[in-house]
Amino acid sequence: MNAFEYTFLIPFVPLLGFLIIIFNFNRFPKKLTAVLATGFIGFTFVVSIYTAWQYFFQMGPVNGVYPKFIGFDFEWLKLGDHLSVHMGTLIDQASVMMLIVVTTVSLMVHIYSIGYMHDDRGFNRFFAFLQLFSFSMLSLVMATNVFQIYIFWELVGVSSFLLIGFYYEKPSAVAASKKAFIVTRFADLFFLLGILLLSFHVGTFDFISLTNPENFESFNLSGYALFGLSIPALALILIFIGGAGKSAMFPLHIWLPDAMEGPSPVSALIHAATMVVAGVYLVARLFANYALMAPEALALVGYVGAFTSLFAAVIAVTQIDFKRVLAFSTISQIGYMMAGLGVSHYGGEEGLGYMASMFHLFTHAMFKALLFLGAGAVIHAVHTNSIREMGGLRKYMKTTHITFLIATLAIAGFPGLSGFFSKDEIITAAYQSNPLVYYALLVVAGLTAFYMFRLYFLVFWNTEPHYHLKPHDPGKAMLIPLIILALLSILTGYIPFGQFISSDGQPLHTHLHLDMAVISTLVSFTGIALAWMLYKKPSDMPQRLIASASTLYRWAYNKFYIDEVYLFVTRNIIFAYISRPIAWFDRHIVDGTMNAIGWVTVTTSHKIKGLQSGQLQKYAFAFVSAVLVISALLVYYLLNN
Amino acid sequence: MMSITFHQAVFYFFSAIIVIFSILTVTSKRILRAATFLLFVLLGTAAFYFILNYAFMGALQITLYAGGIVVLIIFSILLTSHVGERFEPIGWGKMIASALVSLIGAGFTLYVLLNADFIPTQAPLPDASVKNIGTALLSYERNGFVLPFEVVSLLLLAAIVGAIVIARKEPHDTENPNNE
Amino acid sequence: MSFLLLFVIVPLLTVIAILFSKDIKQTRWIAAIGMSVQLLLSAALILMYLKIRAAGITDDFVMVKNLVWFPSLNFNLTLGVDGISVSLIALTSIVIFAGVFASWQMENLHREFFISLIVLATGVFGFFITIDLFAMFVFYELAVIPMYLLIGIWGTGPKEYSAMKLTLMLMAGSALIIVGLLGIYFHSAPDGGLLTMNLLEISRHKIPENVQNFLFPFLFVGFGILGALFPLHTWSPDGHASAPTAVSMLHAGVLMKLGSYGVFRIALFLLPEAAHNQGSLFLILATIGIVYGALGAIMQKDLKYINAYSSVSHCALILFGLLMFNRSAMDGAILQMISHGIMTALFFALIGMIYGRTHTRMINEMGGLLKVMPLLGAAYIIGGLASLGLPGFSGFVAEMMVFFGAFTHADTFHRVVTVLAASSIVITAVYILRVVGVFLMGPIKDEHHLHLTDASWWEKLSVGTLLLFITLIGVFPHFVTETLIGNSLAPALERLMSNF
Amino acid sequence: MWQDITLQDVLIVSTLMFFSGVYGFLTRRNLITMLMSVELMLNAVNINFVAFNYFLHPENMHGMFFALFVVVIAAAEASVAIAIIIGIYRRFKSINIEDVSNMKY
Repeated sequence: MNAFEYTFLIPFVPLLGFLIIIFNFNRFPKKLTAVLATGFIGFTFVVSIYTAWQYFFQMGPVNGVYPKFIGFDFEWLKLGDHLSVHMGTLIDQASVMMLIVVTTVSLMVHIYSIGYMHDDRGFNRFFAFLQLFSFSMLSLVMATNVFQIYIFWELVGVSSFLLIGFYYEKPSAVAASKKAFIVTRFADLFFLLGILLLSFHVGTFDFISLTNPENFESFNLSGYALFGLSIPALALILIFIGGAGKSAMFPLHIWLPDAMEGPSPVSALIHAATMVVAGVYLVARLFANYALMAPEALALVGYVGAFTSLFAAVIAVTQIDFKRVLAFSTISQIGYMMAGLGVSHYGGEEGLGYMASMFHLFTHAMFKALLFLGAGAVIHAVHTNSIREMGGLRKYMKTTHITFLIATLAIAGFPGLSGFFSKDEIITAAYQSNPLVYYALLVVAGLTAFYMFRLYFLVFWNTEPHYHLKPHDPGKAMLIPLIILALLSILTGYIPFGQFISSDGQPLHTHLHLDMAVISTLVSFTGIALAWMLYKKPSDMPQRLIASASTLYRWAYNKFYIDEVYLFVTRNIIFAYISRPIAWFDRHIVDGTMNAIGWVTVTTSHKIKGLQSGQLQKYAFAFVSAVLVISALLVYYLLNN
Repeated sequence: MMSITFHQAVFYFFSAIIVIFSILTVTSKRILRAATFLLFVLLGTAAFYFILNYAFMGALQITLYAGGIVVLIIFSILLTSHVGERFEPIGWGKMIASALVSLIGAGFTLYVLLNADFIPTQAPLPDASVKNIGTALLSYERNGFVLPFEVVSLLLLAAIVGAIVIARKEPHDTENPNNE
Repeated sequence: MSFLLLFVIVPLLTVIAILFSKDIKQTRWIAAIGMSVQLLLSAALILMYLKIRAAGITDDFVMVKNLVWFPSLNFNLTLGVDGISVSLIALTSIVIFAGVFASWQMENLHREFFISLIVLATGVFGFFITIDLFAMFVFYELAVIPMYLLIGIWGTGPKEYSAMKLTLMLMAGSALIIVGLLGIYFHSAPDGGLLTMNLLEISRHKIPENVQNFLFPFLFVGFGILGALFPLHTWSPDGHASAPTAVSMLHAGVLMKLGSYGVFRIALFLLPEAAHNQGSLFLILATIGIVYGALGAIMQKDLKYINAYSSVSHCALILFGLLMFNRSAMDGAILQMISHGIMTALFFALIGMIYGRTHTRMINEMGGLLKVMPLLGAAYIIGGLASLGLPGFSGFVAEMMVFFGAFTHADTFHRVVTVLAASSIVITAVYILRVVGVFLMGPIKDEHHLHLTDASWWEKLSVGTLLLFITLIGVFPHFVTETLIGNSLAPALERLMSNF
Repeated sequence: MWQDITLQDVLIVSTLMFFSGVYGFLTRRNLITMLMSVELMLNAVNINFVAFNYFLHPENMHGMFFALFVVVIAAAEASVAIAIIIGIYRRFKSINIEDVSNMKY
């Protein structure tokens, strides 16, 4: 069992890096920080690769099932008599796959950032936060129990907050970081309640015993629940809300587009490849519970995923901010993964959706990180975020152009690239179980191809605006990650993913579903062709199209006014009608009561103090009268006894 | 028939003096007259002491009260008031209220006193000679008063010092320069 | 002489030494040395306690020593500690240590200031080391009274009003407490023995239930006033806003804990049946306090008011946890006392330091301060994150334990209050981030703020100490929650659960 | 001797005297006359002491000694009082009691 004890190094090393850099953030020279941070994350990467190799190839499946290992474990906190929270590392299919994703992208982003952040004052701070994030994310993916996930869930949230607000002097960045944290925090509340409910009924946090179908019989799940849902359904839906918050599912997606205020490498690492898929990972972790204990919760996951996917894709078509297009694309792709999980079943061929979803998570991490890093390179070169002010860049930034094109093709589902394979699996899984989701996903596939190529053509082709400085390809530090990721975007599609990842641990043999492949390829080609026609050369076609569907365009352009609804609810309802009245109530009613008591006392004593007039004779008069009264009473008392 | 003995006549005479002059003391409008009336009351009191056979007490009353205190009072009156000064009339409310309290008090006290059963004694009268008094004052045995005597002597000393300190003109009292 | 008595003697010696100091330099060094000794003493106390427990002694209270005080009434100065009081003593010495350094430049009447401050701390220490109700009450008063002077003389804003309000409300609480204590005293010997104020001896008998029902509200409300029980919390915002830095730290950090400690040690421990009978009523008040305090904080503009309302919310969580009557929640509640104590002390220290530079506490008059004072700003952000319950800091552990404990009650009432209480973690995030966003981040609003300096060494020491302990407890909670608190909860739990 | 005078007779006189003193104390505004009223009351009390001694407990002279000490103390009191009155006169230019009310509230 202890073959994996060294895995504690994987989160620990970045933590060390964080501590070393943050305590010396105004002392270390930039070079030293860069070397330290990259070295630490590189080491983690190597250890992760070794872990994966050991797990998948050296150990392999036992009796046809991939075993789960606890690499390292200690009791962190005792909650009550029989519940306790452990910290440790869990080694199984999903966590090892995520290790690869996180460390690969993190390493690429570290290298990229050396170039990207070179002139920034907060260079050391940036790398410290990257280390902190890597630590939290790695601990999250290797969590042995759902509570550990929650802990690091919060920590990745705060790393994200710190990195979005990295340019803290920019009000929009501050607002975005605040929004991201609060929206996810709101979702986390439900996550926490879900954990509380689940652990109360199941009596354990531990994934191994929690997700083992053989244990389900012994769980005490009786009891009432809200809205006619069973206890596990309620708990799992609550947990899913937490995941939806982090993974920007509708209607909790509003923070992700704003989160693009952070530096581009951050968007690539946190808001495209790793943290935002934590929700998917969470559902995948508890997949056995979703699939077997509460199919209705899983169905909800599927519908929410599919809807979000469609919704975000529609919005993405209209956006003009480079990174926001990508952000909505990310939301849409995560919706894809969620939908993939939602249409899956537990075990065997039926578990295709699970496998596909993880596969898509994997490939998406690569090409989406690449897209963001490419976007970062472009923005770095032209100093604007608006795609209206870009164009014709293929001539100036050759390498960037090619890598970006590869990524675009991958995400559009061009045959032969990674996105094609993973997307195909999801569509197949949807086709097998839920036609509604299937059609939605098919539409999204077309939309994705369209908006991605719209973006691509508008940035790299179309008219060329006047550039003050001639844009050029970035330096080596930024190009190398682009090239590596481009290679990965092509190659990862050929991994026989089902061999490694499956819902029940048994290797799954997958094959290309040709009929599905043809349909989805046709759909994406349609999208690409449309974008080609509309945007490759400057034309007035797009304007006319917009004019013909102006209402829809306006709504989509304004993201269906979801932000405005939130603003209205928070500012006009919660702040204005709850918080402000409470503040007023506290000052005037509660405190007023206290002050009123004081006022009554003071006023009474003011009235009484007139008696204390300083007039000796009045005192004497009172004295004599009182003596008389008292002695009269005394005499009366004596006479009557 | 009620026959009035000589003793009784004397007693009633002095009683009348005490009561009448007491009332005059507190009602007179001229302060010097009030002081004079007080003197008569004190002398009447002294007469009571003589009647009750406490000659030493009576003598003390005359010398200390009539001779000492009243003179002191008259001095202070001369220091602080004009001789012919008349008091402003007292407000009706105050006068009636005070009179009422006094009358009720007097009535109540008298009611209690007259209803009380004092047990007369047949014991022989004390020998209130100066010698006896002196002995008792300096005796520390039973019925001796040496301790209060000493305490009172200290008190007197304190009073003398206190009176001097209080009445002394403050050396830096520049607020009232005309206060010679 | 008992070791515990040193906790009162050392501050008193410090006070005497300060009387002879010549200038502020001497005064503050004497205070710093005295309180460092105190810090070492509490470290030693923890070690001694662990040693005693390791030796297998399982008494409820250890190091018990009876010093006769008023033999005629059988009031004694009975010393004794358990893990809970040991950890609270440690909290107190940490906060007062940081407090002395936070008031390093208190030039105005420095001698009197430090004397009052340390007398206050003496009262707190005394409260925690005794297990005689009367002695506890005396120390409690000793802690409350210097507060009036400290706020009234060295405060800011409407200080006389605040000081008066605070003192009067706390004194009203004392009046309720003494009624409750006397009630317990006169029922302490039902079989005709000697009446006693000794906690241990009282706990051997059962006070009749009707008497308990009568006394419980007195004690709970009396101590609750100090623990900011809604709706008797209003002294707290004004008091904290007017008080000088170290006083706010000590007051919110430690003194408010006297209230919740009193609730735990006296009201719940001695009157368990009444606690069960009336628990839900006070649970509702505590829940209102949690949500209400947090909502109230959102709209405040003054940093100290924000923190004061936040304290109301956090302290209500302590009462909330205590009223759950189970190990996890009570453990969490007591950890929350410690955690909130350090956290809020950190906040008030930072607010004081920032105020000392910018001369304003209004968040909308500041902006971008993180740029000019990165250390203070970062410390504030870390404190804020700790306050909103970020894992890795003590607040998270405390909150989680409370919520877990609360969730083990499966009835609708407890579920509803738990969900409401848990919702405060979102509201807390809102107001903390709002504050941080407005005054630390964003562009600099006031040109003058560009020239401000960052923390000086004593400020670093003060803030660093507090940060260190928040993080230590947050990362390694097991020691505090199990070794110190958890194992000492048994007697209280046993009494609370015995008939239910 | 003097058997034809009863205790009650003396007490009636002293009571009247005492309550004239009370009346004077309550109505007079002049401090000196108030002092005189006090003297009246003291004398009334003295008479009572002596009378009780004489009529009820003639075997010893406690009552008389009480009166004796009262007289002495009254003398001391009068001297101090008059010193105070003169002091007040200096300070306030008046010995009207209604002007001397600084010790209120």
